[in-house]
Amino acid sequence: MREYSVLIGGKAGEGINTAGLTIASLFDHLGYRIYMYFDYPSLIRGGHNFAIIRAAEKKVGTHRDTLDVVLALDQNSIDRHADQIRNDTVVLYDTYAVKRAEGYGIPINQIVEEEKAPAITRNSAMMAAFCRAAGIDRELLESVFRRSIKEKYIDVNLRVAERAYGAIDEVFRIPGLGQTGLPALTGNEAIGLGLVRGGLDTYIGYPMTPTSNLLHFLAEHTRAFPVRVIHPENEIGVMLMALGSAYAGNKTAVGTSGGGFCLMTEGLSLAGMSEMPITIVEGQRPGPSTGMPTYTAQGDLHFVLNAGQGEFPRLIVSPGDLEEAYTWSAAALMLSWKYQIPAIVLADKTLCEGTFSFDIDAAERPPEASPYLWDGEGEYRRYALTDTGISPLAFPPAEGALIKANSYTHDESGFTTEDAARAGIMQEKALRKAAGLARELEGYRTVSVSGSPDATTVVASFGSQKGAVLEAAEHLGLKTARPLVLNPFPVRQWKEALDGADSVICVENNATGQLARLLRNHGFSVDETVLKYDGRPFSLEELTARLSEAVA
Amino acid sequence: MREYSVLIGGKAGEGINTAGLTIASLFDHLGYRIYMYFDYPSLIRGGHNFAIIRAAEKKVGTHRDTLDVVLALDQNSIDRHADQIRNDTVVLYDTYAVKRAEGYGIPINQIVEEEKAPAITRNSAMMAAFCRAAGIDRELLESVFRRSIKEKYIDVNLRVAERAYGAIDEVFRIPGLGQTGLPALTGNEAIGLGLVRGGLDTYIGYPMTPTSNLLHFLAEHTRAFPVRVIHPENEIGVMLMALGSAYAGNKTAVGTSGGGFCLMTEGLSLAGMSEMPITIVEGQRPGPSTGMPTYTAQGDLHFVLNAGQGEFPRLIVSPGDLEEAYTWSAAALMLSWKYQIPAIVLADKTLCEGTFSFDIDAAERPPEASPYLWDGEGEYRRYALTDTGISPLAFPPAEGALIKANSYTHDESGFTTEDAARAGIMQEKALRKAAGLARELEGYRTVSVSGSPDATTVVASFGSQKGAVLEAAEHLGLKTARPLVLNPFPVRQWKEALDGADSVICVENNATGQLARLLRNHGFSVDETVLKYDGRPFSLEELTARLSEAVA
Amino acid sequence: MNGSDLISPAQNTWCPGCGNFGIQHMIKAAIAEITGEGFPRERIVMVTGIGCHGKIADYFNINTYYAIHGRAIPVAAGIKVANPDLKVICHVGDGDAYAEGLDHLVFAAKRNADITVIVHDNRVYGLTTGQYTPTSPAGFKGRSTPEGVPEHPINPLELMLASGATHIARGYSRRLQPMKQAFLEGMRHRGFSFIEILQICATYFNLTDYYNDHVYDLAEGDIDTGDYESALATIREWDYSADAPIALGTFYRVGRPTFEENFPARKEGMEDREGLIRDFLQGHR
Amino acid sequence: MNGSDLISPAQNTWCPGCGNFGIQHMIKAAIAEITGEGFPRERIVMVTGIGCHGKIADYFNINTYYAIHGRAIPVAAGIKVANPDLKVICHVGDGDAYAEGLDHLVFAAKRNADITVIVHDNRVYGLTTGQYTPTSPAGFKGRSTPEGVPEHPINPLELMLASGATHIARGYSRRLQPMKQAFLEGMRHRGFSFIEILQICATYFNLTDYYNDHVYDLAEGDIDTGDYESALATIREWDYSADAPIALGTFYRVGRPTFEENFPARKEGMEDREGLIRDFLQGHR
Ligand SMILES: Cc1ncc(C[n+]2csc(CCOP(=O)(O)OP(=O)(O)O)c2C)c(N)n1
Ligand SMILES: Cc1ncc(C[n+]2csc(CCOP(=O)(O)OP(=O)(O)O)c2C)c(N)n1
Ligand code: SF4
Ligand code: SF4
Ligand SMILES: [Mg+2]
Ligand SMILES: [Mg+2]
Repeated sequence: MREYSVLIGGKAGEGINTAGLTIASLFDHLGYRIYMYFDYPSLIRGGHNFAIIRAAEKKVGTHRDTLDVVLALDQNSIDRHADQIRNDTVVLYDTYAVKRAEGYGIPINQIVEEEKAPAITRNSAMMAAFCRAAGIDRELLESVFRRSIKEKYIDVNLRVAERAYGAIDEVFRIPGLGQTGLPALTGNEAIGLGLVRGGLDTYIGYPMTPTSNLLHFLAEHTRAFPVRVIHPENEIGVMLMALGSAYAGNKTAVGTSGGGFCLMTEGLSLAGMSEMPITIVEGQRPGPSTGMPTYTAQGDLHFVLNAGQGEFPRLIVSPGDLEEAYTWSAAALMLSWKYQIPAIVLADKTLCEGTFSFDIDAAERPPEASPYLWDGEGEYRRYALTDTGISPLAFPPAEGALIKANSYTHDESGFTTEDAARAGIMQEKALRKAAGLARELEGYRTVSVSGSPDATTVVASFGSQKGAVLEAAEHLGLKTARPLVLNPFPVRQWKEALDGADSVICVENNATGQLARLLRNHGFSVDETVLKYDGRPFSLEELTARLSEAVA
Repeated sequence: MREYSVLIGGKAGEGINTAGLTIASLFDHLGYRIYMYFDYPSLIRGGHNFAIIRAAEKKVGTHRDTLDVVLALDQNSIDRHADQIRNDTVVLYDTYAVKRAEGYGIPINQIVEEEKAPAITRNSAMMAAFCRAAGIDRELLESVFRRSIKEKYIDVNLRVAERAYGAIDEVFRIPGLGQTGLPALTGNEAIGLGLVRGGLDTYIGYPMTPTSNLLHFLAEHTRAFPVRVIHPENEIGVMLMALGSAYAGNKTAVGTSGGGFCLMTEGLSLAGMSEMPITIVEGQRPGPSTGMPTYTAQGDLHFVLNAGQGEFPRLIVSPGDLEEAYTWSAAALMLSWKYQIPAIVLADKTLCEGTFSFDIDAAERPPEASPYLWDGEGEYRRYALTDTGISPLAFPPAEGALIKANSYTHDESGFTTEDAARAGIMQEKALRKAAGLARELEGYRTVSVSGSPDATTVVASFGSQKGAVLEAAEHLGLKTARPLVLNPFPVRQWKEALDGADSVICVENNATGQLARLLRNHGFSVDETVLKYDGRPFSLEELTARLSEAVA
Repeated sequence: MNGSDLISPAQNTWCPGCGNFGIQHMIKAAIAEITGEGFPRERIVMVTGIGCHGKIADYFNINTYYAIHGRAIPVAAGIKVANPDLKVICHVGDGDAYAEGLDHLVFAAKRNADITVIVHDNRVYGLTTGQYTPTSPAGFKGRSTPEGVPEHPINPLELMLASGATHIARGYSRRLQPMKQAFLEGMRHRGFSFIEILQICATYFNLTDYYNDHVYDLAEGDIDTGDYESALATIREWDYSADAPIALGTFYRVGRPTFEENFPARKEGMEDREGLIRDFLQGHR
Repeated sequence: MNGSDLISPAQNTWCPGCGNFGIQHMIKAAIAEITGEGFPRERIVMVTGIGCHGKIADYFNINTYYAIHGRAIPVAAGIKVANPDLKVICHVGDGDAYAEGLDHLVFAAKRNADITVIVHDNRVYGLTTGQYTPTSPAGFKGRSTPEGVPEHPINPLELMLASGATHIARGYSRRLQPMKQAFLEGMRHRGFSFIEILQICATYFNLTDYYNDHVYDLAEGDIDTGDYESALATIREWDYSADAPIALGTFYRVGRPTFEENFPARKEGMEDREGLIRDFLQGHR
């Protein structure tokens, strides 16, 4: 497979993310599928940011440690990545900001100064130098610039680019592949589109990395999509406002990370008792507590599985790439309405803020689950007992209907009760909904299997590990299995996935092996865990090495 | 075993709880061990309250369905308990409030009116009638009244009692046992005493059933014990104030139920990251959400096990009676300080609000764990790396020491870091603390075993199930095993407890078998669950029947 | 129409003498009046907190969301923004709205959410058996403060004025008709209306005599309800602790755009969601 | 003593031009002054929220608790009540203290907790890249409100006055010496002191020119700081949205017993805890 890995690095505020996306866009136009990992500390200016863009013939979902090209806007881009730079890595650097480097120096600062251009255009210069070095047409660069840069800044950027283009010669040539391109989106954007697809009316959020950009994305597109976006005082307000919104019939989602999710747990339990549909996007990051806000982790699995006092059914989906994020966010929203339960889209920084080529046609169609609506006949009872445990929904105003939602244990009409028998019956209603949801999910592919079908070692993972695990397992000839739904756990499909396996290795971005624990919960054994808990996702090389060790 | 079960029932506001406690006190003075179950809906006046006092020669911790005596201050006390009243049950009732009953009518209303006594004295009349019917000396009643009734009300109560005493003849005779009595306390009180024993400096709480009375108890006794009690604006304030208090060196505990615990989860995670010792009393009640506030459940086990984002060690203890509540609340507080971790005392309404004879001499001595304090030598580093993972503590003011607590991932000195390697090291520090705690707990009896040692069926339970399970298993010749510590789970001791068992039945007050799930987590199989999820604890008869069914 | 069919068959479990009865009676009368005028009953939603006050949800044959302690207000705001055609009344307690969830009250006022918040201010936690609340007077002996609360109470009306509430009123649970007027005014006010009712708690804090001695009704001209300073001066006459005359009536009332107006009604022609998404993706490369 | 040893070696990562530098500089100067006067440095504790402002915890060689978003104030109050000998300074953001955790701010004021709260009010969420906060002016285009915030800001000083704060002041991050004075006054005030700093956010909301044009220092006699009405009138001159003169200085200052005084110091002779418990049990039957 033809592929390239390009790193661009500089300081926060120097537009590294934008530059990375521009490079991704260039590759896209050349027919490559891309994945971009963006690494940044929690600060606004300074520090060291870098993006690694991996472009390949086929879909990829992880970065490599070994780099083909390094574009260094600061010295850290060389120094901190020394072991990723091989002899044949093409290194371009700004001769002013970078003092110690081997490769091709570009007098970027000088160009920018001479052109009286703002400092932020340094990255345009670097991209132009990259294009020239990689044999990419300047017309393509220009057209990409014209799409991504605001009208009033375009000229100065092109001027600077032109100069930098001339400051270096072609070093190698990235060939076009002739494939049709695909839009590059972040996980947040794919989740947002999935929610829209599932019927989202209202999104309510309080900023928190890594889902702030989901809030921003939807807020920016309230004209493109029929969605209302609200940013209230805090996550408690978010969650409770969302439940009110759902009560009034709006399909509502919220987004946060672990710390904000803590504040939503009381509302989550209220959703459980009052049977209010709600979808929560939980983007994990390293904890405990504030932890490392801009880095990644999968440390909240059992928290979301068990959050909220008391026992109530919930759906938890765990997409591993954009297509799954799209499909399962839509599914989460729709199923939450069908079963009147909370649904959680469990993601993490790697997925939320990673950029991937998105192929909507490759995404599975989400199940078209619709809410059961009251037919208007007879007396309305919000919590009417049915075989499925699902009570028909009505929203105010509904003439003749009394719509009583309740956080207390209640009777069918929604009036408070403390009667022992009725309490038991209502708890069983909840259990029936859980069982029905589990049965319905049997009809979908909720466990994804790949790799060598006959391998006896299965690599299990969830969520954003997908990209790295799939490739590493392929290299090593192993089989992989991944639950797309974490709750209700797809026991039968997992059993099938494990058919013929005699050893299971869990790959996780946490310190205690939370997927392994979940599998053991359900009676499956796990032989080994390969864990990473330093806030960084596995690179392909690192995972391959760790896995081959584990297999040995 | 000689034993009696007495039910007293009436309306909320009629002092049923107090009357029950007075009856318990009478039995205590006669040398009986007592247990009292108090059942009341969430309202202030009216409705139906009842207390069942069980008095026996030996320690008991559960109520019976079959009653020896019924004291009915309202019609509900007869009607709702019809199937608990046998032919030989002695029924005393107020002839005014109760229209349909068989037994001994006492003209209580008339007496109270004639004596121009307040309505609340009706229960004093009923107790006097009970004493006479049961052959209990009026002197004993008077002395018990004098201890429990305020000086200024004593005369009118004695007048009323005197009249009621004369309104019935002796029906049977409860003999004195000649044993020394024991004080009757609630679980809340025993937990409070345990915390005091463990070194409590400050208790912070926001009212929530079933732990409000822990707040009240400690608030009332700030002169008897060196404890400061604070009731802030909400549970978030509670938890964060408590962490500040701990930072300044105060041994601090908080109390709540599931809904309030939700609001503490973000602070819990902060305790994890900043390594701040804190003890949380979580009194479970039926959820989800507001549920049935004054009833009981064990539905929050996995929530407390997994609450808070990220991964950090925690201690969870699960006492089953007062002696365990005392010992393990003290232990929780001390161990939380030794390991600088959050500790949770997981209780429920049955334990918190149940009244039991408390034998402090029968309580195991809590481990005398002390915090590691800084020796004042060299540079102070709040998160210094050690073999145990435990860093020596210092509190401001400490001359020459910089005491930096931090919610971010941090270095040894407490400065924020986002460095991958350091993040990993700090996560491993936390894992070492968890391992050390698990090792230390190996030295204590953390699994309690009882019943027939050779039985091959083991009844597993946790917390307040103790009383019912122990007796039921004894009847049925089964063995019982109960973890006193739920996390870190005492794997080795559990294995030993299960030695020779070929079937395990979990008895739980929840709908999904949460202990069973925890056991499976740790690789233990569970064959059957006996669950009750209607807000009521098992009675001895009910559990015996359900267990013998499960065994068959 | 006297509104008797508005009352549900659920058993009422408030204590005899509880001020909640008066509140219930008058909100019923107010609802009967607006429905009598043709406002459809099904367009009314009542949201409550948890506490004795919250039980009012069970007592009405009206759409209700019996929410959680301290968090009724964001639920109410969420309902209203989702469907601005609804009339949303929010019954909360003083522990509920002034302690547990104070921030939501302030923000509802700041945003001018078009909901009516009725605080059953009995100045005690009733349902949890008698602890002090933010409006309990200094020295109050509650179960968590057996030696008397040392703190000074807040004046919630003052706080609401500072938070941007556009309608501020106070009633007293034993003054029935003025309460009804207050409820009607609040429900008719476009924007956030805050109505605090001094509610008798017969069991844990019976201030009947105190209130009877101290309350007076604001008369026409006593106050300029459009004027901040005028409102504030009267609001500050009584500080919830010291002896002083206690004004009842409307203190403040101004017009301001509501929160819900920020979200224009749903767009037409946006049913084909997959189409919208594909359009978006088309424009995205 | 110039306080340079108060600054830690941690790398400072605020943006160039950020107003936090000025705040840092002046709190350092204020601390240097009180330690220079003999107040032991180890008796100072700084508690911070999460946001750009919170980074100040890392930048000081001082005891710190770098807490969580919105919840620094109860941590600070808990420290102070546990050890009233400590001087507790609490640095919070506007998103932090006015949105996420507003209730704690109000209650710290109500209780008169003897802590000094310094709000870095840049009127934007800095660290999460530029969303509106409760003090952003109407119309502010943040990342969550690309079409402009429709809500009116709160005036935090007004809210604090209504909440019972006993010391209220305002500074501006480019007026260094007055800021230092404000910090010193706040730290020396016995009781709750609230100091709001209008802080420049160079990246997301640079109001330097606006503030330079509008601020003025309160002069001796401009205001009677012991008088509520006088304070309020000046506080209300500027509503955080419309153009108006912006007063800097101390607005209000009164004496009131502090929260910590409610908890008498620990009793002597209570070391034998098991003995105390046995005594209690003895008396309990
Ligand atoms: C998060 C949470 N904390 C505590 C409680 C327990 N609780 C129920 S009602 C109540 C107090 C109610 O006081 P108030 O709001 O004044 O209502 P009132 O009973 O006086 O009408 C409390 C603390 C709860 N349900 N939820
Ligand atoms: C519970 C929670 N919600 C959200 C966040 C994300 N967060 C971190 S800082 C911040 C905003 C900070 O704004 P402000 O308090 O004004 O501080 P500034 O950065 O402007 O100094 C937010 C929302 C968080 N850390 N915790
Ligand atoms: S406790 Fe007070 S508020 Fe509650 S119902 Fe009784 S009188 Fe009313
Ligand atoms: S984003 Fe604003 S507040 Fe934050 S460091 Fe930069 S200039 Fe300062
Ligand atoms: Mg109240
Ligand atoms: Mg800010």
